[in-house]
Amino acid sequence: MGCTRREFIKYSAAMAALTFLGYGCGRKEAEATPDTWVKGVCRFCGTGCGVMVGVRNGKVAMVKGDPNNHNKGMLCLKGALLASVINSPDRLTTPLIRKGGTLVKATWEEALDLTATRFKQTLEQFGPKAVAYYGSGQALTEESYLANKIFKAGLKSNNVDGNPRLCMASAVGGYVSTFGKDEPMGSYEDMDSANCFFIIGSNTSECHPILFRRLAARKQSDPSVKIIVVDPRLTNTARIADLHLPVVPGTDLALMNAMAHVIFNEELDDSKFHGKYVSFKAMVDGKPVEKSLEDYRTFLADYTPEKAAAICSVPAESIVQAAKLFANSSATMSLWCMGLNQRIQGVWANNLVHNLHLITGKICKPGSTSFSLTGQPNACGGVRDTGSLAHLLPGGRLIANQEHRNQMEEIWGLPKDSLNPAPGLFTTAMFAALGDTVRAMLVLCTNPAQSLPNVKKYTANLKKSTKFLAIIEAFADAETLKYADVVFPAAFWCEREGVYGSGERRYCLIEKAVASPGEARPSVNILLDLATRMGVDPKLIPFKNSADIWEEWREISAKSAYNFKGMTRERLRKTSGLLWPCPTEDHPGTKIRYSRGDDPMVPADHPDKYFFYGNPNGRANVWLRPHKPAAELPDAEYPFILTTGRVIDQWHTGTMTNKVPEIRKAFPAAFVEVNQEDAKRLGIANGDNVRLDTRRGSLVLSARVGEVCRPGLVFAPFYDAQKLVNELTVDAVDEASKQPEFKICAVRVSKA
Amino acid sequence: MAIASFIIHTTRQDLAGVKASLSQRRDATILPWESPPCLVAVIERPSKELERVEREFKATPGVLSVATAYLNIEDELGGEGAK
Amino acid sequence: MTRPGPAFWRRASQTGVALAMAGVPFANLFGLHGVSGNFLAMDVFGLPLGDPLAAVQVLASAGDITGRVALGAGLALALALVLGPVFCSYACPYGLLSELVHARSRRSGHLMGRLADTAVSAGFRVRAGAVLAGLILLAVFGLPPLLNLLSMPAYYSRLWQHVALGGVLWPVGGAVLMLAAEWRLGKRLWCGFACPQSVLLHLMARLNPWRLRLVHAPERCACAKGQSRCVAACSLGLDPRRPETLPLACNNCGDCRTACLRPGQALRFRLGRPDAQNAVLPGPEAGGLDKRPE
Amino acid sequence: MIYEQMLRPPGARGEREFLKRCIQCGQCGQICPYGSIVFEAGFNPETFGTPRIAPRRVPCYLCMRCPPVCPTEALLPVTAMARADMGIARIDKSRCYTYEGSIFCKTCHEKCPLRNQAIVMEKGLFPVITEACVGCGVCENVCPRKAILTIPKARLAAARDRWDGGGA
Repeated sequence: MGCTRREFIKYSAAMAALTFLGYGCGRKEAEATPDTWVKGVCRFCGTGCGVMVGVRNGKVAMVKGDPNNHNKGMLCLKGALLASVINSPDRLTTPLIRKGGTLVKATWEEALDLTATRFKQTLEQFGPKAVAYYGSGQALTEESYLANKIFKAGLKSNNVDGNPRLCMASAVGGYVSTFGKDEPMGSYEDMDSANCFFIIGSNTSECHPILFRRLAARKQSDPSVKIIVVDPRLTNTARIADLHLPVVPGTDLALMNAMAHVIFNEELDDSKFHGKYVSFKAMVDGKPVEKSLEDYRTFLADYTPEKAAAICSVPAESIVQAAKLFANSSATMSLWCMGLNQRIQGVWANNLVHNLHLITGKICKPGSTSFSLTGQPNACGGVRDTGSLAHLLPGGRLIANQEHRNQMEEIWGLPKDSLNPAPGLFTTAMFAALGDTVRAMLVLCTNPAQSLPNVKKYTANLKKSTKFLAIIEAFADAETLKYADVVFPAAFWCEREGVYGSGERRYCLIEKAVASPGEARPSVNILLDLATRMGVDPKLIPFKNSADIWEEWREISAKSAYNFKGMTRERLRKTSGLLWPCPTEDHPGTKIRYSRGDDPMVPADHPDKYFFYGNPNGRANVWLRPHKPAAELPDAEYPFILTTGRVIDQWHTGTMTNKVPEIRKAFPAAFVEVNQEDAKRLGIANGDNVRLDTRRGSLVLSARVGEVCRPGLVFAPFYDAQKLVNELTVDAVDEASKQPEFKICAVRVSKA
Repeated sequence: MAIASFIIHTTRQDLAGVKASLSQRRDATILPWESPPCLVAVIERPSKELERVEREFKATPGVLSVATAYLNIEDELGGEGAK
Repeated sequence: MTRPGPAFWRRASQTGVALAMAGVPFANLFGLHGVSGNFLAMDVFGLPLGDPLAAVQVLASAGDITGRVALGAGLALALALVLGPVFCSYACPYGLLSELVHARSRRSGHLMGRLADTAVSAGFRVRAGAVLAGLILLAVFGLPPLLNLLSMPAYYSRLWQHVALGGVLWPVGGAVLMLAAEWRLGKRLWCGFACPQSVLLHLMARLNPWRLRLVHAPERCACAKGQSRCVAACSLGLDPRRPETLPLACNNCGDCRTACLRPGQALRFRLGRPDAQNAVLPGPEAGGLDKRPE
Repeated sequence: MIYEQMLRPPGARGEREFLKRCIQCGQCGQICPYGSIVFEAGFNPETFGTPRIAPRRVPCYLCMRCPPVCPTEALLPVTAMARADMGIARIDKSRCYTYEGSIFCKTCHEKCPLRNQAIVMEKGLFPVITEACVGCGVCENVCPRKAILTIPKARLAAARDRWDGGGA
């Protein structure tokens, strides 16, 4: 006890009085009243909170929440302090060219010419396979669409990938394999009517604080709301849970199969729903094969709660309880994020979440939905929907599918069968080939030299002289700058106009609020200039600005299930975001997909209430996915599991959040979280330096000892450029989604 | 016993003097404050006497005004509060 | 090249201690915690050492004391019990500075010469009185160890702590002023008339009749009349030939003995009682403690 | 101002007892790996040279290395964070972003060395400082709104000590 109760009251009494006096704060900070407020979207996570940017004297003075957006005026600290990011003195203001090993200032002409020449030479010498584009879930939709078109249609190179491959490729794989179409069917609004939350592999409280707040408020307003959290760490999310299952990392497939087992065993399944809307499938010899409900039940017979309990190292009763809570509630919402996606069984794990919803019929109803949270502000809208990945074409089309290629050729006005039919290189393959088969690369709005797994392996390629790397970047201290040959200074966030698409299919327009510093330009214009100089057919890129690109992309969307033709620029300007499908200008947007009456893509006279139109038979797939362990399991030499992630105030590689003094002060350096029992055994005290060794590298971090990590697990955040945790992570990828397994690798922990 | 806190306003010149005289009290914790010149007093007394304490504060030479900032009488209620 | 004499070794010891105490806070900054603390209390590889007066103050004020502090103070007192207040002459950095200042001032031809016995005993009375009064006040009012504020060696070591850890140490200004005054007057004022820390050490030494002491053999005195190398050598202005007042101020530094080595070796260190027969000292050939150097 | 009463290192006795025992040897500051402990400089002879922590500069991270090195046990030799007993932090709810209601901030909770004991997120929504708070000042240090103040234990616990407020 810090003090007695009476002392505590006395402190309170003193504090109450001191509060009136405005102790210690000196003056209240001068309330800078902005001249104008400009609507936009937060630059950080995939929640996509609406913001209002307060502009004063042509500078961003402050940022507050947009009361009309889903966040109802609420922001987390990162978002609220965005002004320090955009006004940072570390912004790039002129193009840079590497001369004699160092980056020196150059003119736009020099930088553009050099880049275009190098790309043209590479194309002539090595063909389209030797050029690549590495994009980002933080780029505007227009930027991603344009880059995708320039490379795939203009340069005939399918080497178009982006950091969403590291972030939600498995979620895409999960949605597509189960429902035939990508993106969640529900919206954030489901949180207000759900009675049970199944949160697996997501530390919502730190990574999506505003959604967590909504969820916590829901629980507070209705005590009958139950929260199940599956997470090997006792995160703040897990602390408000009614049931926390601290499973051994990488055992969630067994867990969810066991939950399905219990659901059938207890007759909690919705046979009316799965009898009508679900088909059962399994992969046999690499091909999908139809299965029956009986096959599924036979498959599940192997996953008794007791057996799963042994695998997951949680009590069997907890698994039964979780299954019952899930199935008995009136509306269940599942939330997951990198804990499921960044895994070599990422797609499968996603399938199994969908399975639970499909067998209980808790899907496509208010509050009942399987909802994948996303980490970047425009991964959904910008990259997934525009198909800016190596195997995709816009609107959910596949490169490998000739029909899809032909559709896009027609839309883009290209000769039939002129698109490159071979899917390009996905992220890790692309960087592995850099300097070898890939000779010229353009990186937009991301920091791969810090965010790639097993990063030393790839930075070795980035150092090669046989590669040419041009990057479009806003900040001078991004790790990737160390390897760039040409750097283009980009306009940041609300310095240009464009659309962000958040995790709930909501498209919002970020309006231009301020001018960009120095010679920085919008990335759209940089891409257009480069394309023109590279000799891309001018008819393919008849754009002047992002609004032109949006018009084209909007028209194209009408020819897919991602129809948002009704979202004109003017409408986006007026509203605080719209959810697609939104086929006409008077359509209000769609909260629930695949449901007659809600989803405009389901005909009003469709015989059934639900219609999973993404699949040819109109049914969603329940996949029989057996349990498989992670790529690298702990052994005698490396007995611990290392998992990586984020902390609340820092975001991703920290190039933005580290510009905020308050955040830099609170979260200066990376640390490693160690379980207290492990720490005791290893003689590690709080604050001690701890050495982490994996097969790929080693790192010394200061220890944070506590009960957060389960025994045998250590956690480290990846925001610190001085301590690249990704030098330790493993780069094994999911067979289907090609997403790397950041979340699990074997590590040795010792006192440094 | 109740616990209460008071803000006692004074002038810059009198601050030290008021602090000195209030510090004589055995029932009060005094926290001086420079800007605005005032003191915070945390008092532990039966609530019946608080009115008198406040008058005493007001009567202290150099004191301009006294305001109550916090009052907790939870412990006095004892069983009564529940009835 | 002659071998270094006793004066050299004493200077080496003083300088070594001063340098070590300056280095300790910086070593600590680099994670080396083998030695830490200052002259008020320190820890040398697990062995506590400390200012006995600081310990006594805590005892007087708080009524109890930890074993560690008692041991640290005890060790310091035990040293004084056997060898006299050699801390002052071999370790104290203020003593070093004061001696150096005194040496400069003497060459500048300032006031010098022997202090009267009365002055010596008055100096001691002032110091002892201050300590006694301080301790009584501390005990009665439960005051913090205020006499630490008068510890010159502590300020020396605290100065380096403050340099290493950041902060200001204004009393250093006081120490500088004191040194300036000593230079001006040519008298080691602080050590002779003010330092409360040395009082306990002197008292301790007096308690032990068998302590190390300086004895004078008048029959060997070789100085001409009116000339007294030993008195001139004593930076504290004592007369080593007069044993009555010596224990009140003498730090057993041995400067007088060194000065007397060449002319007659009338002064010697001796462990034991100042008995009458000791007035005639055994020569070195008879196995006296004092080995004749060179 | 408010720091007139000093935030003492972990394990410190009540202010009066602490001052009686502290002999200003500086060992607590020398062992501190974070530079959290500074020595009082002012002109008050009673407190001169005694160790204190200024949380807005560097707070105490509760590594608990200093209490055992104190030779006089002015700092009681406690090693458990929960027993550091330095003071208590209070949130000014009128300034706190989260209580204000437009920004969801919980940096204090995240950085609290006694996370989920000393600062809990009530219902997952609001940071609340409990009686388990030991007053290390980390939350005061990281609060982006400067809405937290650490009140030293000495301030109230030793209300009737003659040494209370002695530094005016």
